[in-house]
Amino acid sequence: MTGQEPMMRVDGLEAGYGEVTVLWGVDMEIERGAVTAILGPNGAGKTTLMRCISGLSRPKKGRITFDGADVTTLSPHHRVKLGIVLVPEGRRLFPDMTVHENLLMGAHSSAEARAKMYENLEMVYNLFPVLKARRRQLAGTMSGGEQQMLAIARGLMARPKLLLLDEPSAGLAPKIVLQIFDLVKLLNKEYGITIALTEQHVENALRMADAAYVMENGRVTLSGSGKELLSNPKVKESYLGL
Amino acid sequence: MLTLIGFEALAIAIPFMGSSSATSLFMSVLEYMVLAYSINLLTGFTGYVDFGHVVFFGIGAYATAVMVQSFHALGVNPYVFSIAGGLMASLFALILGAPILKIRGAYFAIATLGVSEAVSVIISNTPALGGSYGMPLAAYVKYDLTSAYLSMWILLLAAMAVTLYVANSKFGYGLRAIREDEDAAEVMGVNTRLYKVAAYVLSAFFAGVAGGIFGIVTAYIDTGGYFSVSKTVEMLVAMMLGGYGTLLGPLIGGFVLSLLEYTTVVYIANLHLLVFGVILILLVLFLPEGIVGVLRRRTRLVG
Amino acid sequence: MVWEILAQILLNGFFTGSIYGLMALGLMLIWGVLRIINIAHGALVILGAYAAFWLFRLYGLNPFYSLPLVLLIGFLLGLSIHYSLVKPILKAPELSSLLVFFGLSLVIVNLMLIYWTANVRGLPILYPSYNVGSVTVIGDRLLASVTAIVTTALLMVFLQFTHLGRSIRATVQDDEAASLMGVNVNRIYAITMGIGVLLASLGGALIALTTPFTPYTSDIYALYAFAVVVIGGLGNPLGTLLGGIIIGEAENFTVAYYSPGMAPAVAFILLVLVLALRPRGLLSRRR
Amino acid sequence: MATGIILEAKDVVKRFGGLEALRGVSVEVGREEILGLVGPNGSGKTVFFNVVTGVYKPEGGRIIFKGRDITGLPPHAIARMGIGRTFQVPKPFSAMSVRDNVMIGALFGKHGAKNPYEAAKVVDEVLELTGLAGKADLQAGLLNVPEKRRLEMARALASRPELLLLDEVLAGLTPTEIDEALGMIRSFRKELGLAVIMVEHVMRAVMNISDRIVVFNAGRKIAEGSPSEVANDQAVIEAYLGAPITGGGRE
Amino acid sequence: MAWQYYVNNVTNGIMVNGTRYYVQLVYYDDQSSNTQVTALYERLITQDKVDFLFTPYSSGLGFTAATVAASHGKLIVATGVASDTIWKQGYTNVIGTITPASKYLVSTIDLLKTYDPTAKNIAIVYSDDIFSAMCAAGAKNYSLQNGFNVVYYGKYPSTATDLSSVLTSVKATNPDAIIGGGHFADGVLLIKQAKQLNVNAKLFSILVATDEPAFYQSLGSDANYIMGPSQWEPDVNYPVSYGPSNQWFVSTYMKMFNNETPTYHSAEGFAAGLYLQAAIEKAQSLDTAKVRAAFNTLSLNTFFGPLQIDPATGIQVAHQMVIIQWQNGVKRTVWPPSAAVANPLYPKPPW
Repeated sequence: MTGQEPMMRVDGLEAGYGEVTVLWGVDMEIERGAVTAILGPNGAGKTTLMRCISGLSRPKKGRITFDGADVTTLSPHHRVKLGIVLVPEGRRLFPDMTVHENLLMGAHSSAEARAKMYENLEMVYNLFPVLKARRRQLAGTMSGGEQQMLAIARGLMARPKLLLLDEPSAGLAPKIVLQIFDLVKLLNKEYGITIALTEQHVENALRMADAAYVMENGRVTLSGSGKELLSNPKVKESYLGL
Repeated sequence: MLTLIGFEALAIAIPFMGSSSATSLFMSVLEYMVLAYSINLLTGFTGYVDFGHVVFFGIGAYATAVMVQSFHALGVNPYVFSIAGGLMASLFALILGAPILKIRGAYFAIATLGVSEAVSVIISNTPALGGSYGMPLAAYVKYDLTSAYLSMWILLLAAMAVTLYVANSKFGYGLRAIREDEDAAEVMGVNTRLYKVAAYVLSAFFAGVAGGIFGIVTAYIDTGGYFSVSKTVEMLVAMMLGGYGTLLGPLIGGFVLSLLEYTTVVYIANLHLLVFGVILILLVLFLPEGIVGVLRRRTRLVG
Repeated sequence: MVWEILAQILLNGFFTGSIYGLMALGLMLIWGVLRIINIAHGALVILGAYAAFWLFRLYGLNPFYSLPLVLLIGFLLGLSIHYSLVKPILKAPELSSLLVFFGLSLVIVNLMLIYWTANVRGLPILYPSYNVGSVTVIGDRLLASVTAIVTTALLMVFLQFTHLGRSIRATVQDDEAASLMGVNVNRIYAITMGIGVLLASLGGALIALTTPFTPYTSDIYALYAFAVVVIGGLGNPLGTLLGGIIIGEAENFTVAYYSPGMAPAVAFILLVLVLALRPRGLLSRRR
Repeated sequence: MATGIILEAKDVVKRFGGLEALRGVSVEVGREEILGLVGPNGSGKTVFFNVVTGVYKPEGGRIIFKGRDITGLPPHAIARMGIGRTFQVPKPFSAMSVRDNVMIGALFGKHGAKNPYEAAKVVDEVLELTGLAGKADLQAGLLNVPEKRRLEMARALASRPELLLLDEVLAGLTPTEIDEALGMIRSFRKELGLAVIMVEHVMRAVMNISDRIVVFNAGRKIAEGSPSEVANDQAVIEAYLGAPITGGGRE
Repeated sequence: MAWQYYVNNVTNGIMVNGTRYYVQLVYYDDQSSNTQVTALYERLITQDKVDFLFTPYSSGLGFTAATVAASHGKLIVATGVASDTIWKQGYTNVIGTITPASKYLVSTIDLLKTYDPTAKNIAIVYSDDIFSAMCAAGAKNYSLQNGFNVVYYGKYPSTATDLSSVLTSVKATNPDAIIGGGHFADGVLLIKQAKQLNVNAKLFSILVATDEPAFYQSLGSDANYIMGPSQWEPDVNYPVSYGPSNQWFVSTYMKMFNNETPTYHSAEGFAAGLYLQAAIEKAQSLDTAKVRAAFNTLSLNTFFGPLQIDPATGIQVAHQMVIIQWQNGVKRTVWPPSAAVANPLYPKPPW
């Protein structure tokens, strides 16, 4: 935003599963301190991009740099230590563990997170009182909204510098979706966490985002600030194919 | 193919050239081949790993022994009774098949192991089948290596013919579809349950007849010898070594493995199973497709 | 008299069963976490029995004193098995791991035969029996049983309350999510193999204490361990212990009230029945 | 073009534990019709396919195919009555050749051939139609994505279906490949006279090819009509773009 | 192997019609598998062209070996094969060296009858395999014939790792004697758990296991008082009219094999060779039929004890089991009186 080096840079990323290529040369920059929205219809490659950034998938080509360092080949547990934390699509909690245990899993991701474990727990429980009330409940038995809260809280326990949220509002009731959006704003503004998220609620996401990318068929087709894209009719087209 | 026919002609001629030592050696070569074909019909084509396949060998032997004891007075060649052994094994597979073939993957392997152990224990507690004493047959049958050898040849040719038929028939296509992806096969119209049971019944038959023939040759049957887990493993390794789900894999694998076993038993006694274990590990790590797979890949690269 | 025999048989079944349970714990752990069925488990158990036996025979060490050394050897052996055999086949089809471990089992058993012969080994009675009324409590078996229960409890505590234990559980539930939480999944697999073989050695040490053995005994323990895990289910050590006790009791009652010869069939019939009722495996509950 | 109804799903309900994946949906497909089935992730499209093909048994409702109630029949029986399908994630029999894959379709579908020799003609025809003839002897696992998608279709077509269910056959294809695939699907209808249901996310394509579109959201049918009707339906736009949620907020 | 040494170096071959024949042993590892046994015996007969055969060490495999030998008209001298049934199959070519299974436990019952006329109740527990089952059946018959009550008669699996409930049932019958067993591991287990469960009897006689030094090593002093039948013992003292003395055999064997004391299996092997040697010398021929005929009338007193077969079947009829007992850590022959070096300690005190 201010011309400084972006926190994360993705150059010419090609990736897929087996012989299936899903991303065809994606370039992207995630600015420090900003909220970046990654939009696009299902199957556009957003989740694959998130997996590559977090290290779950290995790209076939291209480079990913974080804070100036090349992280392309690092495994996920190394990236977590650097501060790249993904809250994956579908939440991916540990269903047979309690809420508290799920949070503890996040707390041991790095030496720093471990040192500040109790501080973090307090922060997270303040942020999500419902989790505190249910700390002994098995994660798998909670409602979708609560599970999403827990997934984000678990990610926060790892003290992220860059928090990646993959479809955080998928399958949730409108009221909960609003809460999630408020939360994203709060984490960004009050706690200064850089956030990149993929979303299906296009309008809300664009209103909130500092920058946005629209993907289609594994390529970035549009990019710009949230406001610019909000008024761009091509966004609607890319969804409905008109 | 020509060399193969030459080899077969040579092998068939062996009992008529008077060396019963060579005949008996080839008996065990044939045993390996037939058993590899037998387990190949199930495991090779459908991917269901049968860790208790020896149960059919054992049941075939026991059923044959009962037939021999009951009907030896008829004066027919006793090896004919081994067919009854095969049918009994098939019947058992038919009854067992429906419930056990619902079990998938490694659980199927463990369940079949459990079945073969349980059957073995039950037989050794059944006085009518000799119980702990086993069933000696020497009083009823003459030792007749030539008949045994010819029977094994007929059985091997039958197993090869059936495998050849299966490999090129609708049935075989269905089985291979099950191996690749059972759910997709079902959705594409393969009656997976029927097909699996049919393969099980068919493969049981060959193991059963082989058990019957060997029961007569060895003239004594007990659960220790005829239900041993290591026999199942020999079948699996022979099949794997040759290349599973192929037409010639069991032939090659059975041949190589039985000669290997014979050589180790005769020349490096006591080390034979150790050598087997090492081969098994190396095979999986470095040659998972077996000899036929490697040959096929070679030819593809060349062609 | 009838009641006293009944009590004695219940107790016999409990002791035997808890040893079965302990012996199967390592198999359950490796099965549950790595999704690998370690057919060589029985051979590893007997290897542990030999370790305890030789330390007693050569240095006069009571198996409980030599335990730390036996466990350490087991753990290191597990790690080396992981890096040499398991890692290359983690993503391979099930048949591969079944066959590799069968090969390993043949290698271990035959090496034991070559170096230590087929002679029966066993420790003399180290702890006396007690009489409670007319029921006899076998000292060695009581201690073994207590060890089994304590070990099961310790394993549960470890899995429940330590970060390493939680990481193992997390890896089972979702290995990708675990790696996103900073868990090095490969290391978890290696450690699990280590603990699994360590538990096998512990089972072996108790077998040395209670039962004579030879290298050939491996197969029997492998089969029993399968049956225990299938009946007790994956994922919970307590289930495994209970699975063992169920088999122990069923067997001992078969011996006393039906036919001793049929006893081994009981475990296998239970095994097949459980699988036939839950054909998609033990974790079919989820999805 | 719709000369009568070939498939009729009435009030289909499917639950997984507490989760209701289909909450009573009714869908009709005409003969030789191409029906687009769209909706966000998790709206129940693939579950619907699985219920129609017999993979799942529905808790409620009926599936009528060519006037016969096929609810609860095993998948292989339904396949043999003339319903073919592809899978969202291609499930080729990877170790087998392309020809053998198609062969399985030809052997086990409607009027399944008795043996591979009899089926060979159908197989050749289908390989030709789907442009896979040149790759017939290749191992299916070695195909690239567009080819795998085509193989999925070829396998289904070889079973001579009257109704073809296509589950995201365009996913991961480039625009050129998508156009090729659409041409192919049109030619299936023209030459083989079959009806098609397409589950698809590539909206441009669905809008382009479908005679009619049905929209699912959260296990319910929320809209139905011509492509242009559906595209201007407020409920559909909300389901896709997410309604601009206002008001409410946190307590 | 000791026998080969004896013939070739001590008696300087076997003289047959003025020609000296030397012995060459050919042997293979049978892997305890029936199908291997067929191939290996065929190999011995037709490829290695041996003149005479010995059986493998197992009753089950013995059937197979005997069948192969019969088909080639070869004599096979049985050693390690004890099941009576092998002599009921109509073979005439199988020469028994050792006491058959049905008589294994008979001398134990004689001993009991002699030392304790008041003893009435016998419990028989045995392992589930052909040899042990046959021993147990013989013991049961003989006990009943001699007026004992068989209060428990049951088998356990040969792979058993726990016999506590079997022994609990045995204990409830309050027997005077517990006899049976099977092989090594289960024999040790039987005694160990009998002590642990405080199962008492005045006499324990256990097959096979008791003979091994490992029996004492595994049980320590709990092995004391335990008896067991044996085909032969290093300390037996039979009058010898043919072949080497017992002392020669034991010391030669120990010289050849690392100072290991021979077990009765080794003695059986040597005795079988010696028996064959005597028959060949008597027949003055290597011809199978002539040697077989020589066996019919051969009656020997060897270091192994008396040897004589039933001419019709070939089963051994003269040789008898001795009974050993562990006394203060030493294995002593206590029965029959003709071979005994010590008196049995009877009754066994409670544990």
